[in-house]
Amino acid sequence: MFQVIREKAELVHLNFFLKSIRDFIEKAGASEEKIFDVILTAEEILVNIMSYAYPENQKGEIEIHCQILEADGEKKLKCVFIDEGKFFDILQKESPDLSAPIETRSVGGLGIHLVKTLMDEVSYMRQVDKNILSVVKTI
Amino acid sequence: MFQVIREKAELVHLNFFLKSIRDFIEKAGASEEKIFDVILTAEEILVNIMSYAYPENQKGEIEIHCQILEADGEKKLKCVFIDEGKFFDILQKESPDLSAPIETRSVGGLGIHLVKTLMDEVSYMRQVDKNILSVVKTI
Amino acid sequence: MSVECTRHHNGKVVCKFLGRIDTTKCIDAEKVVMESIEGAEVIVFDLDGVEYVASSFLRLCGKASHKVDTNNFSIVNVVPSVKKVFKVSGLSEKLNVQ
Amino acid sequence: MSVECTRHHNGKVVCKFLGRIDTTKCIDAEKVVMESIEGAEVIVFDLDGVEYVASSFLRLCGKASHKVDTNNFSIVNVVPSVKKVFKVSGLSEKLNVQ
Ligand SMILES: Nc1ncnc2c1ncn2[C@@H]1O[C@H](COP(=O)(O)OP(=O)(O)O)[C@@H](O)[C@H]1O
Ligand SMILES: Nc1ncnc2c1ncn2[C@@H]1O[C@H](COP(=O)(O)OP(=O)(O)O)[C@@H](O)[C@H]1O
Repeated sequence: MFQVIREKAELVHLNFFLKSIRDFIEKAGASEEKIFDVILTAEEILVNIMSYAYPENQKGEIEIHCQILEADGEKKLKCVFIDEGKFFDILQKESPDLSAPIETRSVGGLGIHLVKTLMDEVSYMRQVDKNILSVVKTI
Repeated sequence: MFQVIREKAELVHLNFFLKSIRDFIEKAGASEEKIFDVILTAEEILVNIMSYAYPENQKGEIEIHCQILEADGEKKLKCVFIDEGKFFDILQKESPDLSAPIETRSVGGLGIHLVKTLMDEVSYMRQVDKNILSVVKTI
Repeated sequence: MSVECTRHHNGKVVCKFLGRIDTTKCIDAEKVVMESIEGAEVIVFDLDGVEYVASSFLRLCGKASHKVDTNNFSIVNVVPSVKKVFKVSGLSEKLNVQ
Repeated sequence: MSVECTRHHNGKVVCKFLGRIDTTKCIDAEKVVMESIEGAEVIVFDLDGVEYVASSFLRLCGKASHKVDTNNFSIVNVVPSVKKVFKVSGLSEKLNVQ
Protein backbone atom coordinates (compact mmCIF):
# COMPACT_ATOMS: atom_id res chain seq x y z
CA MET A 1 0.00 0.00 0.00
CA PHE A 2 1.39 3.29 -1.12
CA GLN A 3 -0.24 6.72 -1.36
CA VAL A 4 0.92 10.19 -2.32
CA ILE A 5 -1.15 13.30 -1.82
CA ARG A 6 -0.34 16.86 -2.77
CA GLU A 7 -1.99 20.22 -2.21
CA LYS A 8 -1.12 23.83 -1.50
CA ALA A 9 0.31 24.56 1.95
CA GLU A 10 -2.76 26.43 3.10
CA LEU A 11 -4.79 25.92 6.26
CA VAL A 12 -7.97 25.46 4.20
CA HIS A 13 -6.48 22.22 2.91
CA LEU A 14 -5.53 20.83 6.35
CA ASN A 15 -8.62 18.65 6.38
CA PHE A 16 -7.92 17.22 2.95
CA PHE A 17 -4.46 16.15 4.10
CA LEU A 18 -5.58 14.74 7.44
CA LYS A 19 -8.61 12.97 6.02
CA SER A 20 -6.44 11.38 3.31
CA ILE A 21 -3.95 10.09 5.86
CA ARG A 22 -6.74 8.80 8.11
CA ASP A 23 -8.42 7.03 5.16
CA PHE A 24 -5.10 5.41 4.26
CA ILE A 25 -4.26 4.08 7.73
CA GLU A 26 -7.82 2.94 8.27
CA LYS A 27 -7.48 0.82 5.15
CA ALA A 28 -4.27 -0.55 6.66
CA GLY A 29 -6.30 -1.62 9.68
CA ALA A 30 -4.74 0.61 12.37
CA SER A 31 -6.47 0.92 15.76
CA GLU A 32 -8.15 4.16 16.83
CA GLU A 33 -5.32 4.79 19.31
CA LYS A 34 -2.63 4.58 16.62
CA ILE A 35 -4.73 6.69 14.27
CA PHE A 36 -4.99 9.34 17.00
CA ASP A 37 -1.20 9.55 17.36
CA VAL A 38 -0.61 9.65 13.60
CA ILE A 39 -3.25 12.29 12.95
CA LEU A 40 -2.01 14.50 15.79
CA THR A 41 1.55 14.17 14.49
CA ALA A 42 0.50 14.96 10.93
CA GLU A 43 -1.53 17.95 12.08
CA GLU A 44 1.43 19.41 14.00
CA ILE A 45 3.82 18.93 11.07
CA LEU A 46 1.35 20.27 8.51
CA VAL A 47 0.33 23.33 10.50
CA ASN A 48 4.01 24.17 10.97
CA ILE A 49 4.76 23.89 7.26
CA MET A 50 1.64 25.94 6.47
CA SER A 51 2.68 28.58 9.01
CA TYR A 52 6.44 28.83 8.66
CA ALA A 53 7.83 27.17 5.53
CA TYR A 54 6.65 29.56 2.84
CA PRO A 55 6.36 33.36 2.74
CA GLU A 56 2.82 34.68 3.16
CA ASN A 57 0.99 34.95 -0.21
CA GLN A 58 3.53 32.66 -1.84
CA LYS A 59 2.47 29.36 -0.35
CA GLY A 60 3.97 26.40 -2.20
CA GLU A 61 2.83 22.81 -1.91
CA ILE A 62 3.08 19.95 0.53
CA GLU A 63 3.46 16.38 -0.66
CA ILE A 64 2.93 13.44 1.66
CA HIS A 65 4.00 9.88 0.87
CA CYS A 66 2.50 7.17 3.04
CA GLN A 67 3.46 3.55 2.93
CA ILE A 68 2.81 0.38 4.89
CA LEU A 69 5.94 -1.64 5.57
CA GLU A 70 5.49 -5.20 6.74
CA ALA A 71 8.34 -7.15 8.36
CA ASP A 72 8.57 -9.81 11.07
CA GLY A 73 4.79 -9.84 11.40
CA GLU A 74 4.88 -6.13 12.28
CA LYS A 75 3.09 -3.44 10.32
CA LYS A 76 4.70 -0.03 10.19
CA LEU A 77 3.37 3.18 8.75
CA LYS A 78 5.94 5.45 7.15
CA CYS A 79 4.92 8.96 6.18
CA VAL A 80 7.20 11.42 4.42
CA PHE A 81 6.35 15.14 4.43
CA ILE A 82 7.95 17.14 1.64
CA ASP A 83 7.90 20.90 1.17
CA GLU A 84 9.97 23.37 -0.84
CA GLY A 85 10.03 26.00 1.84
CA LYS A 86 12.92 27.36 3.84
CA PHE A 87 15.39 24.97 5.47
CA PHE A 88 14.07 23.65 8.78
CA ASP A 89 15.49 20.63 10.60
CA ILE A 90 13.04 19.42 13.22
CA LEU A 91 15.79 17.31 14.85
CA GLN A 92 17.93 20.34 15.60
CA LYS A 93 15.06 21.95 17.51
CA GLU A 94 15.48 21.41 21.23
CA SER A 95 12.55 20.08 23.17
CA PRO A 96 10.89 22.57 25.51
CA ASP A 97 11.81 22.31 29.20
CA LEU A 98 8.75 20.39 30.34
CA SER A 99 9.73 20.68 34.01
CA ALA A 100 9.85 24.48 34.07
CA PRO A 101 7.01 26.08 36.03
CA ILE A 102 4.24 27.09 33.67
CA GLU A 103 4.42 30.76 34.69
CA THR A 104 7.99 31.14 33.40
CA ARG A 105 7.62 28.81 30.46
CA SER A 106 6.61 29.91 27.01
CA VAL A 107 3.85 27.69 25.73
CA GLY A 108 5.35 27.07 22.27
CA GLY A 109 7.46 24.18 21.04
CA LEU A 110 4.94 21.56 22.06
CA GLY A 111 4.07 20.58 18.50
CA ILE A 112 7.52 19.29 17.65
CA HIS A 113 7.79 17.67 21.08
CA LEU A 114 4.56 15.75 20.41
CA VAL A 115 5.82 14.59 17.01
CA LYS A 116 9.05 13.23 18.51
CA THR A 117 7.19 11.61 21.42
CA LEU A 118 4.36 9.97 19.50
CA MET A 119 6.40 8.53 16.62
CA ASP A 120 8.86 5.61 16.83
CA GLU A 121 11.32 7.22 14.40
CA VAL A 122 11.73 10.74 13.06
CA SER A 123 14.33 11.65 10.46
CA TYR A 124 15.12 14.75 8.44
CA MET A 125 16.91 15.27 5.15
CA ARG A 126 17.53 18.39 3.08
CA GLN A 127 17.54 17.68 -0.63
CA VAL A 128 18.47 20.58 -2.91
CA ASP A 129 15.48 22.85 -2.15
CA LYS A 130 13.27 20.35 -0.35
CA ASN A 131 12.64 19.61 3.33
CA ILE A 132 12.06 15.86 3.67
CA LEU A 133 10.72 14.81 7.05
CA SER A 134 10.01 11.10 7.63
CA VAL A 135 8.15 9.56 10.53
CA VAL A 136 7.61 5.88 11.24
CA LYS A 137 5.23 4.23 13.66
CA THR A 138 4.26 0.62 14.30
CA ILE A 139 0.54 0.34 13.81
CA MET B 1 -6.24 18.05 -4.73
CA PHE B 2 -3.91 15.39 -6.02
CA GLN B 3 -3.49 11.76 -5.00
CA VAL B 4 -1.37 8.87 -6.18
CA ILE B 5 -1.84 5.30 -5.03
CA ARG B 6 0.19 2.24 -5.90
CA GLU B 7 -0.12 -1.46 -5.20
CA LYS B 8 0.44 -4.81 -6.83
CA ALA B 9 -1.93 -5.70 -9.68
CA GLU B 10 -3.67 -8.44 -7.71
CA LEU B 11 -7.38 -8.91 -7.13
CA VAL B 12 -6.85 -8.92 -3.35
CA HIS B 13 -5.92 -5.24 -3.64
CA LEU B 14 -8.96 -4.23 -5.70
CA ASN B 15 -10.68 -2.90 -2.61
CA PHE B 16 -7.68 -0.82 -1.57
CA PHE B 17 -7.68 0.86 -4.98
CA LEU B 18 -11.43 1.40 -5.15
CA LYS B 19 -11.73 2.62 -1.56
CA SER B 20 -8.87 5.07 -2.14
CA ILE B 21 -10.53 6.51 -5.22
CA ARG B 22 -13.90 6.71 -3.47
CA ASP B 23 -12.32 8.47 -0.46
CA PHE B 24 -10.66 10.97 -2.79
CA ILE B 25 -13.76 11.89 -4.78
CA GLU B 26 -15.87 12.03 -1.65
CA LYS B 27 -13.45 14.66 -0.31
CA ALA B 28 -13.93 16.50 -3.61
CA GLY B 29 -17.65 16.54 -2.90
CA ALA B 30 -18.94 14.38 -5.76
CA SER B 31 -22.54 13.14 -5.70
CA GLU B 32 -23.35 9.46 -5.15
CA GLU B 33 -24.36 9.15 -8.80
CA LYS B 34 -20.99 10.42 -10.06
CA ILE B 35 -19.17 8.27 -7.52
CA PHE B 36 -21.05 5.23 -8.84
CA ASP B 37 -19.91 5.88 -12.41
CA VAL B 38 -16.31 6.52 -11.40
CA ILE B 39 -16.06 3.45 -9.16
CA LEU B 40 -17.62 1.20 -11.80
CA THR B 41 -15.20 2.57 -14.41
CA ALA B 42 -12.22 2.13 -12.10
CA GLU B 43 -13.28 -1.40 -11.23
CA GLU B 44 -13.53 -2.39 -14.90
CA ILE B 45 -10.13 -0.90 -15.74
CA LEU B 46 -8.44 -2.37 -12.67
CA VAL B 47 -9.87 -5.86 -13.07
CA ASN B 48 -8.72 -5.86 -16.69
CA ILE B 49 -5.18 -4.82 -15.77
CA MET B 50 -5.13 -7.40 -12.97
CA SER B 51 -6.40 -10.09 -15.37
CA TYR B 52 -4.62 -9.37 -18.61
CA ALA B 53 -1.69 -6.96 -18.30
CA TYR B 54 0.87 -9.09 -16.49
CA PRO B 55 1.74 -12.79 -16.79
CA GLU B 56 0.36 -14.98 -14.00
CA ASN B 57 2.76 -15.17 -11.00
CA GLN B 58 4.62 -12.10 -12.24
CA LYS B 59 2.09 -9.42 -11.39
CA GLY B 60 3.60 -5.94 -11.50
CA GLU B 61 2.05 -2.82 -10.03
CA ILE B 62 -0.73 -0.40 -10.83
CA GLU B 63 -0.39 3.29 -10.11
CA ILE B 64 -3.39 5.61 -10.15
CA HIS B 65 -3.12 9.39 -10.21
CA CYS B 66 -6.29 11.29 -9.37
CA GLN B 67 -6.71 15.00 -9.61
CA ILE B 68 -9.46 17.58 -9.36
CA LEU B 69 -9.39 20.14 -12.14
CA GLU B 70 -11.46 23.27 -11.67
CA ALA B 71 -12.30 25.54 -14.61
CA ASP B 72 -15.28 27.73 -15.53
CA GLY B 73 -17.01 26.82 -12.29
CA GLU B 74 -16.88 23.15 -13.30
CA LYS B 75 -15.14 20.46 -11.31
CA LYS B 76 -13.60 17.58 -13.21
CA LEU B 77 -12.03 14.44 -11.92
CA LYS B 78 -9.08 13.13 -13.90
CA CYS B 79 -7.75 9.67 -13.13
CA VAL B 80 -4.73 8.14 -14.81
CA PHE B 81 -4.16 4.38 -14.64
CA ILE B 82 -0.58 3.28 -15.21
CA ASP B 83 0.73 -0.25 -15.56
CA GLU B 84 3.92 -1.79 -16.96
CA GLY B 85 2.16 -4.74 -18.54
CA LYS B 86 1.80 -5.65 -22.18
CA PHE B 87 0.69 -3.03 -24.69
CA PHE B 88 -3.09 -2.60 -24.69
CA ASP B 89 -4.91 0.34 -26.25
CA ILE B 90 -8.46 0.51 -24.98
CA LEU B 91 -9.39 2.93 -27.79
CA GLN B 92 -8.54 0.41 -30.48
CA LYS B 93 -10.93 -2.10 -28.95
CA GLU B 94 -14.22 -2.08 -30.81
CA SER B 95 -17.40 -1.79 -28.78
CA PRO B 96 -19.50 -4.94 -28.68
CA ASP B 97 -22.53 -5.04 -30.98
CA LEU B 98 -25.17 -4.11 -28.43
CA SER B 99 -28.01 -4.72 -30.87
CA ALA B 100 -27.09 -8.34 -31.60
CA PRO B 101 -29.50 -10.86 -30.12
CA ILE B 102 -28.19 -12.12 -26.83
CA GLU B 103 -28.18 -15.75 -27.99
CA THR B 104 -25.57 -15.04 -30.70
CA ARG B 105 -23.64 -12.45 -28.76
CA SER B 106 -20.66 -13.23 -26.61
CA VAL B 107 -21.10 -11.57 -23.25
CA GLY B 108 -17.60 -10.08 -23.04
CA GLY B 109 -16.41 -6.63 -23.98
CA LEU B 110 -18.91 -4.87 -21.75
CA GLY B 111 -16.28 -3.58 -19.32
CA ILE B 112 -14.54 -1.39 -21.86
CA HIS B 113 -17.90 -0.31 -23.27
CA LEU B 114 -18.97 0.85 -19.80
CA VAL B 115 -15.73 2.81 -19.33
CA LYS B 116 -16.20 4.64 -22.63
CA THR B 117 -19.89 5.30 -21.94
CA LEU B 118 -19.64 6.49 -18.35
CA MET B 119 -16.64 8.81 -18.76
CA ASP B 120 -16.61 12.15 -20.58
CA GLU B 121 -13.14 11.59 -22.02
CA VAL B 122 -10.92 8.53 -22.37
CA SER B 123 -7.39 8.67 -23.74
CA TYR B 124 -4.54 6.22 -24.10
CA MET B 125 -0.80 6.68 -24.40
CA ARG B 126 2.05 4.16 -24.58
CA GLN B 127 5.20 5.44 -22.91
CA VAL B 128 8.29 3.23 -23.25
CA ASP B 129 7.03 0.24 -21.27
CA LYS B 130 3.98 1.81 -19.65
CA ASN B 131 0.27 1.80 -20.51
CA ILE B 132 -1.15 5.18 -19.54
CA LEU B 133 -4.93 5.34 -19.58
CA SER B 134 -6.62 8.61 -18.63
CA VAL B 135 -10.28 9.18 -17.94
CA VAL B 136 -12.01 12.47 -17.19
CA LYS B 137 -15.47 13.09 -15.81
CA THR B 138 -17.27 16.22 -14.65
CA ILE B 139 -18.32 15.67 -11.06
CA MET C 1 -22.87 -9.56 -0.98
CA SER C 2 -25.07 -12.61 -0.47
CA VAL C 3 -27.28 -14.66 -2.76
CA GLU C 4 -30.04 -17.13 -1.96
CA CYS C 5 -31.69 -19.22 -4.66
CA THR C 6 -35.08 -20.84 -4.04
CA ARG C 7 -36.53 -23.50 -6.36
CA HIS C 8 -40.32 -23.57 -6.68
CA HIS C 9 -42.23 -26.72 -7.71
CA ASN C 10 -43.33 -25.19 -11.02
CA GLY C 11 -39.71 -25.12 -12.27
CA LYS C 12 -39.15 -21.50 -11.30
CA VAL C 13 -35.91 -20.50 -9.55
CA VAL C 14 -35.69 -17.14 -7.78
CA CYS C 15 -32.22 -15.84 -6.81
CA LYS C 16 -32.27 -13.01 -4.30
CA PHE C 17 -29.11 -10.92 -4.26
CA LEU C 18 -28.15 -8.54 -1.48
CA GLY C 19 -25.40 -5.93 -1.22
CA ARG C 20 -22.78 -4.68 -3.68
CA ILE C 21 -22.00 -7.11 -6.49
CA ASP C 22 -18.42 -6.23 -7.37
CA THR C 23 -16.08 -8.42 -9.43
CA THR C 24 -14.65 -10.48 -6.58
CA LYS C 25 -18.06 -11.06 -4.99
CA CYS C 26 -19.48 -12.02 -8.36
CA ILE C 27 -16.74 -14.59 -8.98
CA ASP C 28 -17.56 -16.14 -5.60
CA ALA C 29 -21.30 -16.21 -6.33
CA GLU C 30 -21.11 -17.50 -9.91
CA LYS C 31 -20.70 -21.19 -9.11
CA VAL C 32 -23.56 -21.40 -6.62
CA VAL C 33 -25.89 -19.44 -8.90
CA MET C 34 -25.15 -21.53 -12.00
CA GLU C 35 -25.65 -24.73 -10.01
CA SER C 36 -28.89 -23.51 -8.48
CA ILE C 37 -30.51 -22.61 -11.80
CA GLU C 38 -29.53 -25.87 -13.51
CA GLY C 39 -32.65 -27.39 -15.12
CA ALA C 40 -34.89 -24.43 -14.24
CA GLU C 41 -37.64 -23.40 -16.65
CA VAL C 42 -38.09 -19.88 -15.38
CA ILE C 43 -35.33 -17.80 -13.76
CA VAL C 44 -35.85 -14.60 -11.76
CA PHE C 45 -32.98 -12.53 -10.36
CA ASP C 46 -34.27 -10.34 -7.53
CA LEU C 47 -31.95 -7.33 -7.01
CA ASP C 48 -33.87 -5.69 -4.18
CA GLY C 49 -31.10 -4.28 -1.96
CA VAL C 50 -28.41 -4.30 -4.66
CA GLU C 51 -27.09 -0.83 -5.28
CA TYR C 52 -24.00 -1.62 -7.36
CA VAL C 53 -23.06 -4.15 -10.04
CA ALA C 54 -19.84 -4.55 -12.03
CA SER C 55 -19.75 -5.87 -15.60
CA SER C 56 -18.92 -9.37 -14.34
CA PHE C 57 -22.49 -9.51 -13.02
CA LEU C 58 -23.87 -8.52 -16.42
CA ARG C 59 -21.88 -11.41 -17.82
CA LEU C 60 -23.35 -13.74 -15.23
CA CYS C 61 -26.87 -12.56 -16.11
CA GLY C 62 -26.19 -13.17 -19.79
CA LYS C 63 -24.88 -16.64 -19.08
CA ALA C 64 -27.83 -17.48 -16.82
CA SER C 65 -30.36 -16.19 -19.36
CA HIS C 66 -29.03 -18.68 -21.92
CA LYS C 67 -30.27 -21.52 -19.70
CA VAL C 68 -33.96 -20.82 -20.39
CA ASP C 69 -36.18 -19.68 -23.25
CA THR C 70 -36.22 -15.95 -23.98
CA ASN C 71 -38.87 -14.25 -21.84
CA ASN C 72 -38.44 -16.88 -19.16
CA PHE C 73 -35.51 -14.92 -17.68
CA SER C 74 -36.13 -11.68 -15.84
CA ILE C 75 -34.48 -9.33 -13.37
CA VAL C 76 -36.74 -7.57 -10.86
CA ASN C 77 -36.59 -4.86 -8.20
CA VAL C 78 -33.70 -3.03 -9.85
CA VAL C 79 -32.74 0.37 -8.39
CA PRO C 80 -32.19 3.24 -10.89
CA SER C 81 -28.37 3.31 -10.61
CA VAL C 82 -28.14 -0.39 -11.47
CA LYS C 83 -30.85 -0.08 -14.14
CA LYS C 84 -28.60 2.42 -15.89
CA VAL C 85 -25.77 -0.11 -16.10
CA PHE C 86 -28.03 -2.65 -17.85
CA LYS C 87 -29.35 0.09 -20.10
CA VAL C 88 -26.01 1.47 -21.33
CA SER C 89 -24.90 -2.13 -21.89
CA GLY C 90 -27.91 -2.69 -24.18
CA LEU C 91 -29.18 -5.50 -21.98
CA SER C 92 -32.36 -4.03 -20.45
CA GLU C 93 -34.76 -5.59 -22.89
CA LYS C 94 -32.90 -8.79 -23.61
CA LEU C 95 -32.72 -9.59 -19.92
CA ASN C 96 -36.22 -8.28 -19.11
CA VAL C 97 -34.91 -5.84 -16.53
CA GLN C 98 -37.88 -4.56 -14.53
CA MET D 1 -16.26 21.86 17.69
CA SER D 2 -18.28 24.16 19.92
CA VAL D 3 -17.55 25.97 23.19
CA GLU D 4 -19.91 27.53 25.71
CA CYS D 5 -18.62 29.56 28.66
CA THR D 6 -20.83 30.19 31.69
CA ARG D 7 -19.94 32.76 34.36
CA HIS D 8 -21.10 31.95 37.89
CA HIS D 9 -21.65 34.69 40.53
CA ASN D 10 -18.72 33.47 42.65
CA GLY D 11 -16.24 34.48 39.93
CA LYS D 12 -16.01 30.99 38.44
CA VAL D 13 -16.14 30.53 34.67
CA VAL D 14 -16.82 27.10 33.20
CA CYS D 15 -16.08 26.54 29.49
CA LYS D 16 -17.66 23.41 28.03
CA PHE D 17 -15.99 22.16 24.85
CA LEU D 18 -17.55 19.70 22.46
CA GLY D 19 -16.12 17.81 19.48
CA ARG D 20 -12.64 17.62 17.94
CA ILE D 21 -10.40 20.57 18.81
CA ASP D 22 -8.06 20.74 15.83
CA THR D 23 -5.87 23.72 14.95
CA THR D 24 -8.37 25.60 12.82
CA LYS D 25 -11.22 25.09 15.29
CA CYS D 26 -8.97 26.20 18.13
CA ILE D 27 -8.01 29.40 16.32
CA ASP D 28 -11.72 30.18 15.90
CA ALA D 29 -12.48 29.45 19.56
CA GLU D 30 -9.53 31.30 21.08
CA LYS D 31 -10.98 34.80 20.98
CA VAL D 32 -14.33 33.91 22.54
CA VAL D 33 -12.69 31.83 25.26
CA MET D 34 -10.15 34.50 26.22
CA GLU D 35 -12.91 37.15 26.35
CA SER D 36 -15.19 34.93 28.42
CA ILE D 37 -12.61 34.21 31.11
CA GLU D 38 -11.51 37.84 31.47
CA GLY D 39 -11.60 38.79 35.16
CA ALA D 40 -12.51 35.28 36.34
CA GLU D 41 -11.14 34.00 39.64
CA VAL D 42 -11.59 30.31 38.94
CA ILE D 43 -11.50 28.75 35.48
CA VAL D 44 -12.71 25.25 34.60
CA PHE D 45 -12.38 23.74 31.12
CA ASP D 46 -14.86 20.88 30.73
CA LEU D 47 -13.73 18.49 27.98
CA ASP D 48 -16.60 16.04 28.25
CA GLY D 49 -17.19 14.98 24.65
CA VAL D 50 -13.78 16.08 23.34
CA GLU D 51 -11.92 13.13 21.87
CA TYR D 52 -9.07 14.97 20.10
CA VAL D 53 -6.92 18.05 20.79
CA ALA D 54 -4.03 19.53 18.79
CA SER D 55 -1.11 21.37 20.41
CA SER D 56 -2.77 24.71 19.71
CA PHE D 57 -5.32 23.79 22.37
CA LEU D 58 -2.55 23.04 24.88
CA ARG D 59 -1.25 26.51 24.14
CA LEU D 60 -4.70 27.98 24.72
CA CYS D 61 -4.94 26.15 28.05
CA GLY D 62 -1.53 27.47 29.09
CA LYS D 63 -2.52 31.00 28.17
CA ALA D 64 -5.86 30.73 29.98
CA SER D 65 -4.22 29.30 33.11
CA HIS D 66 -2.04 32.41 33.38
CA LYS D 67 -5.18 34.48 34.02
CA VAL D 68 -5.79 33.03 37.49
CA ASP D 69 -3.79 31.84 40.49
CA THR D 70 -2.22 28.38 40.25
CA ASN D 71 -4.75 25.77 41.46
CA ASN D 72 -7.61 27.98 40.36
CA PHE D 73 -7.36 26.57 36.83
CA SER D 74 -8.45 23.03 36.08
CA ILE D 75 -9.48 20.78 33.22
CA VAL D 76 -12.14 18.16 33.90
CA ASN D 77 -13.82 15.18 32.23
CA VAL D 78 -10.81 14.38 30.05
CA VAL D 79 -10.94 11.14 28.05
CA PRO D 80 -7.81 8.90 28.14
CA SER D 81 -6.62 9.70 24.60
CA VAL D 82 -6.65 13.44 25.34
CA LYS D 83 -5.19 12.92 28.82
CA LYS D 84 -2.19 11.32 27.15
CA VAL D 85 -1.55 14.47 25.08
CA PHE D 86 -1.45 16.62 28.24
CA LYS D 87 0.75 14.04 29.94
CA VAL D 88 3.42 13.72 27.25
CA SER D 89 3.49 17.52 27.08
CA GLY D 90 4.29 17.70 30.79
CA LEU D 91 1.15 19.74 31.47
CA SER D 92 -1.06 17.34 33.43
CA GLU D 93 -0.15 18.61 36.85
CA LYS D 94 0.43 22.25 35.99
CA LEU D 95 -2.99 22.50 34.42
CA ASN D 96 -4.72 20.26 37.00
CA VAL D 97 -5.96 17.83 34.38
CA GLN D 98 -8.55 15.56 36.00
N1 LIG E 1 8.36 23.81 8.88
C1 LIG E 1 8.94 24.78 9.61
N2 LIG E 1 9.68 25.73 9.00
C2 LIG E 1 10.27 26.71 9.70
N3 LIG E 1 10.18 26.82 11.05
C3 LIG E 1 9.46 25.91 11.73
C4 LIG E 1 8.81 24.85 11.04
N4 LIG E 1 8.19 24.09 11.97
C5 LIG E 1 8.44 24.64 13.17
N5 LIG E 1 9.22 25.75 13.05
C6 LIG E 1 9.71 26.60 14.17
O1 LIG E 1 9.76 25.78 15.34
C7 LIG E 1 8.99 26.39 16.39
C8 LIG E 1 8.36 25.34 17.28
O2 LIG E 1 7.32 24.67 16.59
P1 LIG E 1 6.21 23.89 17.41
O3 LIG E 1 6.89 22.90 18.30
O4 LIG E 1 5.23 23.29 16.45
O5 LIG E 1 5.50 24.95 18.32
P2 LIG E 1 4.71 26.27 17.89
O6 LIG E 1 4.36 26.14 16.45
O7 LIG E 1 3.55 26.20 18.80
O8 LIG E 1 5.65 27.39 18.20
C9 LIG E 1 8.00 27.28 15.68
O9 LIG E 1 7.59 28.34 16.49
C10 LIG E 1 8.79 27.75 14.46
O10 LIG E 1 9.61 28.85 14.79
N1 LIG F 1 -5.27 -4.10 -19.66
C1 LIG F 1 -5.49 -5.02 -20.62
N2 LIG F 1 -4.42 -5.66 -21.18
C2 LIG F 1 -4.61 -6.58 -22.17
N3 LIG F 1 -5.83 -6.93 -22.67
C3 LIG F 1 -6.91 -6.32 -22.17
C4 LIG F 1 -6.81 -5.34 -21.13
N4 LIG F 1 -8.05 -4.90 -20.84
C5 LIG F 1 -8.90 -5.57 -21.66
N5 LIG F 1 -8.23 -6.42 -22.47
C6 LIG F 1 -8.83 -7.28 -23.50
O1 LIG F 1 -10.06 -6.70 -23.92
C7 LIG F 1 -11.15 -7.62 -23.76
C8 LIG F 1 -12.45 -6.88 -23.40
O2 LIG F 1 -12.38 -6.40 -22.07
P1 LIG F 1 -13.70 -6.02 -21.28
O3 LIG F 1 -14.50 -5.08 -22.11
O4 LIG F 1 -13.36 -5.56 -19.93
O5 LIG F 1 -14.53 -7.38 -21.19
P2 LIG F 1 -14.13 -8.76 -20.52
O6 LIG F 1 -12.99 -8.50 -19.59
O7 LIG F 1 -15.39 -9.12 -19.86
O8 LIG F 1 -13.77 -9.65 -21.66
C9 LIG F 1 -10.68 -8.62 -22.73
O9 LIG F 1 -11.31 -9.86 -22.86
C10 LIG F 1 -9.18 -8.70 -23.01
O10 LIG F 1 -8.91 -9.59 -24.02
